[in-house]
Amino acid sequence: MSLLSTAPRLLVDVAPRSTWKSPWKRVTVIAGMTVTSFWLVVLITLSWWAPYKPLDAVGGRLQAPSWHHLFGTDALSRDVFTRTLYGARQTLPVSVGVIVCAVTIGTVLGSLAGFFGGWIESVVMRLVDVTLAFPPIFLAMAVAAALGPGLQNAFFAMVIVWWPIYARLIRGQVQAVKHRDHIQAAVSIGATRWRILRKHVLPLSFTPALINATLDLGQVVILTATLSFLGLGAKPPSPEWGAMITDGAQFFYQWWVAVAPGIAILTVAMSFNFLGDGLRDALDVRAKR
Amino acid sequence: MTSTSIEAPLVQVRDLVKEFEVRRSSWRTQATTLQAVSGVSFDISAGEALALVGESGCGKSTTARCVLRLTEPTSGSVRFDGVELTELSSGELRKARKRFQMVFQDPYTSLNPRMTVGEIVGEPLLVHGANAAEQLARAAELLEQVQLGADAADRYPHQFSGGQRQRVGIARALALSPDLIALDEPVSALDVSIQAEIIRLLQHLRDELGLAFLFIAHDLSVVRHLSHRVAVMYLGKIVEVARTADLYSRPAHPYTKALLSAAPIPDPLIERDRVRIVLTGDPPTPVNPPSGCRFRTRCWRAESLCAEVEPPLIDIAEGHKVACHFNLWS
Amino acid sequence: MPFLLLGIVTIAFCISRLIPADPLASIVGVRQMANPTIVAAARQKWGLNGSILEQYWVFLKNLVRGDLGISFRTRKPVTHDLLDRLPATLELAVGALVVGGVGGVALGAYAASKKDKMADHLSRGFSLLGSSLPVFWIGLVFLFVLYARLGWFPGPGRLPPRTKPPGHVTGFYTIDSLLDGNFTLFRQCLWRLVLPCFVLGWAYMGQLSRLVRAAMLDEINSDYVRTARAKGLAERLVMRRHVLRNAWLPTLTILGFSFAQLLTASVLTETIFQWNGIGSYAVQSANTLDFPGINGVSLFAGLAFLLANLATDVLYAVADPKIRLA
Amino acid sequence: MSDLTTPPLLEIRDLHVRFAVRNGQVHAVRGLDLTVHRGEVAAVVGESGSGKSASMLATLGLLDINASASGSVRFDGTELLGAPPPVLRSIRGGRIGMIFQDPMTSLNPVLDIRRQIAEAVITHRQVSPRQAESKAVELLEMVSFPDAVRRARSYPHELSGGMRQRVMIAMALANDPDILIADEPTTALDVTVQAQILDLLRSLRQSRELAIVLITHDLGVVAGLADTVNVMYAGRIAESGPVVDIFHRPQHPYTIGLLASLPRLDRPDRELTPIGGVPPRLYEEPEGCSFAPRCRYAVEACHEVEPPLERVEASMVACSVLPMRSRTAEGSL
Amino acid sequence: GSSKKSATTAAPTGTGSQSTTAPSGTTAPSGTTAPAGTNAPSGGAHELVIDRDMDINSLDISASYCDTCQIFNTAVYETLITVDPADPNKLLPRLATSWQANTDNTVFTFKLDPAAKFADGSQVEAKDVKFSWQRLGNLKGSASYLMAGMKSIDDSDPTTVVITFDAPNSAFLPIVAASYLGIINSDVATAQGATDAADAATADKAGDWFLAHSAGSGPYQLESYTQGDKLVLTRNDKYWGAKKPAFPRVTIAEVKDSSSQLQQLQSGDADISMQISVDAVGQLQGNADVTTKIVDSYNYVYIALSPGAAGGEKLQDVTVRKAIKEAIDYDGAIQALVAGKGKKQASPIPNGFIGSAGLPLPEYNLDDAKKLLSAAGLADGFELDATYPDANVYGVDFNLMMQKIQQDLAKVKINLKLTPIQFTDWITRINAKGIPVTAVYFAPDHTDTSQYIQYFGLIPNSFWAGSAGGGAAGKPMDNPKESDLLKQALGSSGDAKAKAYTDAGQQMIDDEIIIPIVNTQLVLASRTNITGMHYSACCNLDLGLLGLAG
Ligand SMILES: Nc1ncnc2c1ncn2[C@@H]1O[C@H](COP(=O)(O)OP(=O)(O)OP(=O)(O)O)[C@@H](O)[C@H]1O
Ligand SMILES: Nc1ncnc2c1ncn2[C@@H]1O[C@H](COP(=O)(O)OP(=O)(O)OP(=O)(O)O)[C@@H](O)[C@H]1O
Ligand SMILES: [Mg+2]
Ligand SMILES: [Mg+2]
Repeated sequence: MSLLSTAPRLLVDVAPRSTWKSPWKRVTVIAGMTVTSFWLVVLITLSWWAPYKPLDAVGGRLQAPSWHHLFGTDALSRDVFTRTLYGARQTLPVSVGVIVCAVTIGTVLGSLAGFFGGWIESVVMRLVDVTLAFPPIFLAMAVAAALGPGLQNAFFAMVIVWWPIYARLIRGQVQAVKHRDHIQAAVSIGATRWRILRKHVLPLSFTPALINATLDLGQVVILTATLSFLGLGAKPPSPEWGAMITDGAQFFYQWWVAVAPGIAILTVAMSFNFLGDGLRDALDVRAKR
Repeated sequence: MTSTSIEAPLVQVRDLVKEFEVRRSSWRTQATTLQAVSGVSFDISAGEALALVGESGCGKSTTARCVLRLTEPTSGSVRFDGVELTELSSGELRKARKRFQMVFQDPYTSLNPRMTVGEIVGEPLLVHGANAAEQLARAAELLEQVQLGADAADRYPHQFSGGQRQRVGIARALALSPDLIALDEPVSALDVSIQAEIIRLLQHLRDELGLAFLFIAHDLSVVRHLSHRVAVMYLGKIVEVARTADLYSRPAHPYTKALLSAAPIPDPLIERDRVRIVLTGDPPTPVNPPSGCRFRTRCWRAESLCAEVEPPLIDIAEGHKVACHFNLWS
Repeated sequence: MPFLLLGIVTIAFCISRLIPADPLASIVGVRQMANPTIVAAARQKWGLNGSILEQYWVFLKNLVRGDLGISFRTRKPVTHDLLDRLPATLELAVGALVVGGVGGVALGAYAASKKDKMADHLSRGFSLLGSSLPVFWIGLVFLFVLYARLGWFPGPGRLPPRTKPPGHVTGFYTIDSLLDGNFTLFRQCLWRLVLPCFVLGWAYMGQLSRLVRAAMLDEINSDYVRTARAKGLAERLVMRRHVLRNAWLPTLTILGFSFAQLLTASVLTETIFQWNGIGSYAVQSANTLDFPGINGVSLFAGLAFLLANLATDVLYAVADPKIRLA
Repeated sequence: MSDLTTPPLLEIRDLHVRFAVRNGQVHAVRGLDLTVHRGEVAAVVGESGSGKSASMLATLGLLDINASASGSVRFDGTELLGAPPPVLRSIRGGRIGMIFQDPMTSLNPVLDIRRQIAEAVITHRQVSPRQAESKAVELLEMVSFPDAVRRARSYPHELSGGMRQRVMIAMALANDPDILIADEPTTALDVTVQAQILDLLRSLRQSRELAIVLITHDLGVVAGLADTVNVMYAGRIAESGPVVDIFHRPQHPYTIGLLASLPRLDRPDRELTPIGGVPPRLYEEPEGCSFAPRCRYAVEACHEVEPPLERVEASMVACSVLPMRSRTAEGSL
Repeated sequence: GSSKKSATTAAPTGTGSQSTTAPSGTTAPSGTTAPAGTNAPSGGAHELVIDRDMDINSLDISASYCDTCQIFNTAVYETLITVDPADPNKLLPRLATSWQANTDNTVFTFKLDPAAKFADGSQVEAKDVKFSWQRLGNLKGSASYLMAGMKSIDDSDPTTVVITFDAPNSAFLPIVAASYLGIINSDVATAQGATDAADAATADKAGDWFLAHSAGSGPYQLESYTQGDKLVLTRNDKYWGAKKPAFPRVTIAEVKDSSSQLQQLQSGDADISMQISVDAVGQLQGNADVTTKIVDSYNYVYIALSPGAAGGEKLQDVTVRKAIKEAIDYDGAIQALVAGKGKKQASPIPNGFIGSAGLPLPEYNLDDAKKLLSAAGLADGFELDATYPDANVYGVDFNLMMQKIQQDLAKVKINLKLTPIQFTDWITRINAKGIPVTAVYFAPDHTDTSQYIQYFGLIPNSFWAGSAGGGAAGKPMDNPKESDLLKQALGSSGDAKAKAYTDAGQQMIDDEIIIPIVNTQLVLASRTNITGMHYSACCNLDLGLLGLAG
């Protein structure tokens, strides 16, 4: 219905956008960026300054936190703090990789489905529906179990879990963008469908996926840890955070073993959340739908 | 100006029908059909401006889109310069598109926000095989033509006002030097003070370039300034077609008359003394149109015949057609 | 929808058969795996002979009759096992849904009404915390602090260890204890639900409150809210009658999806809180390669997802007159 | 029609509205002066974004939370700006009714219309819900809502645009207000339906001695309904005066330009003269007259000093050049 | 036996017994024959709650094979003979009043106690014994091996059982004391579809029935079992034995982790917690309501080297295996894994079993290990696949253990690639192709040493002979001396038997296939008012002996 077509549009001539709405937003975005860069720096430079080696026995067994061992030591006398820092090398690349792959697959399939419709859409969306009907962890567990443990296989499992979300998102976006007049305009000048998809549809559909990807990064970090916690992720002795928590869970009264990796997950997940929120603001996309 | 020549008109539309499947809600699966355009026929000669007017939802845009085959018509024929458009393959159609272009109503959604104005205007050329240099030169030329200035090329749409954006849209439509441009309410989204600029630009283009226009509007006063002939649509059908001056001075269809009388005139002295025909009710929905004459439910002249027999569109004077059993001339 | 179920079942079946290990190992035990006659007999008995396609066909045929097979691990019909554990999981899930749903809506609405004030930031921070912490970690921390150290909350498990479960009517201990007229037991059961439900509901609460807040803010700026104010309505009424009622609609749409996430999280919560529900059944089935169990759980999860979606649709239809009367 | 000697019913003086946005603020209304008398139809016209809605919302305290208003708004002797919420609430919907541009989004989609109208009644009167509902049906009948009794339980989406606007009007008039503020009441409607609504407003105003503030950008509508016209430009009044004066003896270059750019049904051969240029950006504080950059008559001083609103003949005009003054005002159209 | 947990996620399970060689002084042991009176207070109305991470694979005694099953079987069924809790090498009468073996240990005769009655009041007769034992053998479950070599059972006299073996089997009397050889009421079981026929493995239909019912003569009866939740036993009010069961009801509650078990014990929610980890025990100090003791057990965890496994080629050289053995820091491992609460163990025969004494304990000798490796031309190190079950058994976390061993082996440049997998998967792999380095655990099924040679020795049909040789894909390893020694032992008794077992132990050390890492100790934790807490090698915890003080 074009009921509104005759209404003059509100010319929102606001100042050029560059920063975030509220001080809170600014604080969170800065916090997000700081923490993320902290982990990035840690990840890259760690080998040069880490207090200990992640696999070496140092100090005594299950020592409580002290100045020598900020977060104590574990049962094999390894420094928990050092291991937690090294954990970033496991978790972060995997999480980013999962999201990149999921977004790529989701974008390709979702945009094909949304743009061409017909049987392509049916097939893709059925696949999406079926995959989404599995609670993610069941699916990841099943896939990881089928492929065997290991971070690599957990990686595949998580990509399988995540791509449909993006496929659905992108498809929705593509369908929305598809009805914009500039697509019709592109058709009317005789552009091919590929060109339209590439130049006119995808660039406009991608923003929400990007924002979602940032927000989801935190969730992937958590799922990675979860799979490791269930024994389906990283193999020992790698200092993966979830695996460290599993170790720690056995030493319930030696609480420090599990605390540091938990905090690491928290900071990473939260900062990605902040970044995603900030990005959403910066790119000015509605939170909804 | 009107072409009454022997040669065939540029565009010949016959019995155009377009149906949409509408789903009532997401979880009920049965669909109903909605006939947005139900058997529309008209001609446009080369260089002629034909206006389609009518209330919201009467099928104007759909008609235009079907003519340009931006939507597939359900049935009917559209001949463009002797070529049956509805039968072209997609490849042929893409080539044929050079000759007919479209300008859209909403200057905000009709431009790709991620492309510069230069790219937008140059894209038609690119698609049809021009090289970069040609494209650049032509884009600059076109931007001058729509009075934007060539330096606009490097900027993005959001940096322009509505009127300026609409000029970009027009420049894009002109890029391939088409023979026909369909304009879907090109000024209705614009502020009054800016409307005039676009109307002037269009008038200018019409006279300078000799293009045929299919001009869609709901505002009768705008149409009057731009078109040679006017077709009035009501609920998917054309109820009256006539030369502009004829239609405004002597409307034959009660609906046309009501439409004219409802349009306010910005002059208090005149406006207060006008005799108005105020129609009752709203236009019915195309999902379930009235039998016989579709206007009869709101027509003050309707009789029982109107409910039974659909009035055909007949010539009542040279070039003046009306679809009414009891037209105002009789 | 039938297609979806078939898809789920098929994928579950495929995945379970993709697993490189031989499920017989869990049936015949390590000592007898080398004994071919025993292995063959067990294969026959548990329907693991024949090609994958044959097995799949048999599986489907049984499925149509509602027979999910016998669990390799518990040696009982999977349907029976699932139904047995369903009340535990539902009790937990409903509790979490209440915590997360009520908490999420309240928090979201509160945050929206205090937009950009300190209270807004705090409540958003709180909900964000919920979705940024791994459930299993929160569970451990809570158990350590609130149970082991402070003793404020009861420990894991559905019932105090020495208590007999209430008479079995529904399988929900809370309901059954009420039916028995045993209020002490009811209180105890409820009390034991608090920690796991909170742990499970927190992440959900975070997500929901965020959504509710966004939806509320959307609605607060909508034209009809302005109309309501223009009528002279008190702000309280505007919020309740106009804003919340509409913000509820977009919130509904994620409920179905969230339910699936609840199930996900319940796998971990049940493990941590020793809740003998479907989540722990899933983990155990996966760990022992109990094919019928794995398939059953997958089917259950898919079914739950579908039902949740259906329920969402129905709720939506009830709440939204546009759909109701269309 | 209106008695200009009695004290005005609504008097707005030097109203400023600012919206806080990401990087500063939008100064949307910049010292608006407006007077409405009892029983008078005062039109406010102006381009999109010129602050028409913002100023009326400020009057009723209905601005978004990122807005701040200053100045003075007196309604029947009461200062409304900064008034305590209960006072404002009793006036809103009680003595001032308001209808909005888009009748689709202005009605709550999940409540039926009878309830929404009844709500307006109950808020201001001690009546039972039942009474309120029958009153709602009465009101619907008053605005010629067809088949009001039966269709009172409809939901907004089941109604056409015109019907919805009637519901809005019924709601605004539920408590016999003194003023109806109509923010573009017909913009979203088809011409034939617009004619119906305008008819309705005309008859209501006659039967009830209702003052109407008619916000619109359609000068045709103004010509048919208004007694006085206030032309807004960039958050200020450019010119205000009796309707005939504005249309036939416009003084402000913007008014002149506006009228000259208007296509008219009755004058097909008239050349349209666009104003040219673009409206100013409201987050920049301009120096001098905000219309100066687009003004054909602007002199150097226009870019430096903001002209005050001064009486010129029957109108008030904010222009230091007054191009028409020297000429005969006759036949400017 | 090993890997009894048919397959579980395996949190710690602790079976074990009071060791003869290291009596750490458990509470006063009392068998059925032990003078009653002092420790026969009735539990009154008190219902006993035991916390345990259960690993039940079946409640059908003849099909069961798990640590918890041993507890259950012992409480519900009775064996003909039982082991003296104070001395695992001493046998005491139970259903049988007397027994004798012929000289070459091929024929055994048991006299049943005429007073013995099943819970339904019917007499325990020779036909029940025959039925139970034949069924155990024919069901082909994991415990069926206990009946290997049985030729016939004569039940012509209802009170006399005569069982004949193909070959000498001096281990049989201790085996009779194993919980799996408990006696089922054959009439009841047959009525439920049980059979002892040769085709019992497929024909027997009573498995499901046994999940909810029991048919034994023991002090308790099965009330209900909810997998993953609890196992509930009720008192057998008609128990025929001298020591009447003390508690009207015994609940074994599934409580997986050590910390919860500890909490519940502290709060009195549980009377006994069976798997409190050594790292948590400190929390109980100073709590007068709880009694804890750390005692020796026969349980141990070990790593196994399989030269025949795919990828295990480097291990074919016995010096390499020896080097690996010497490169492991046992004391460090015991410290890291169980906080020092464990012992080193020389051979697969656990400390305290006949044949374990006098064997050399493994030594950590890094230099020698390096030397051995250079001699083998592997001074630059190599890589080995170490796939092991992701389990935590007897308080030892395998992940931790393997990481420790990985750390140690890294010092001789051997790179262990660790892959924890699910138990089922592990079983599949070890049987199919073997695994170069893996970790497993073992608890005894009975008190005779023969089980260790049968399982670990490189003799025909031994599990490790096959797996170390590469599973089904390879060729079993063979050390004929061990077969001879086993035969010798089964055919003899007394010192000769002990000597044979010791020699076999030395052989197994020299094989360098099985490397025991730690012989774990157990935390015995119960409320102080619980009496009769003790562990036995054959049957874990004997519920019938428990009582309530005061
Ligand atoms: N894609 C579509 N699917 C379903 N119905 C459609 C679709 N496009 C248009 N319609 C319906 O077809 C009818 C005619 O629509 P159309 O857009 O052609 O009207 P219009 O005359 O251009 O109206 P307006 O002046 O509001 O632009 C309307 O009832 C509309 O709801
Ligand atoms: N909530 C808001 N936040 C920021 N700017 C706003 C807000 N509401 C309105 N504005 C700005 O205030 C200015 C005036 O808006 P207003 O709605 O009063 O214009 P109007 O004259 O009613 O226009 P229209 O004819 O389009 O309705 C516009 O520039 C608009 O962008
Ligand atoms: Mg249209
Ligand atoms: Mg407005």
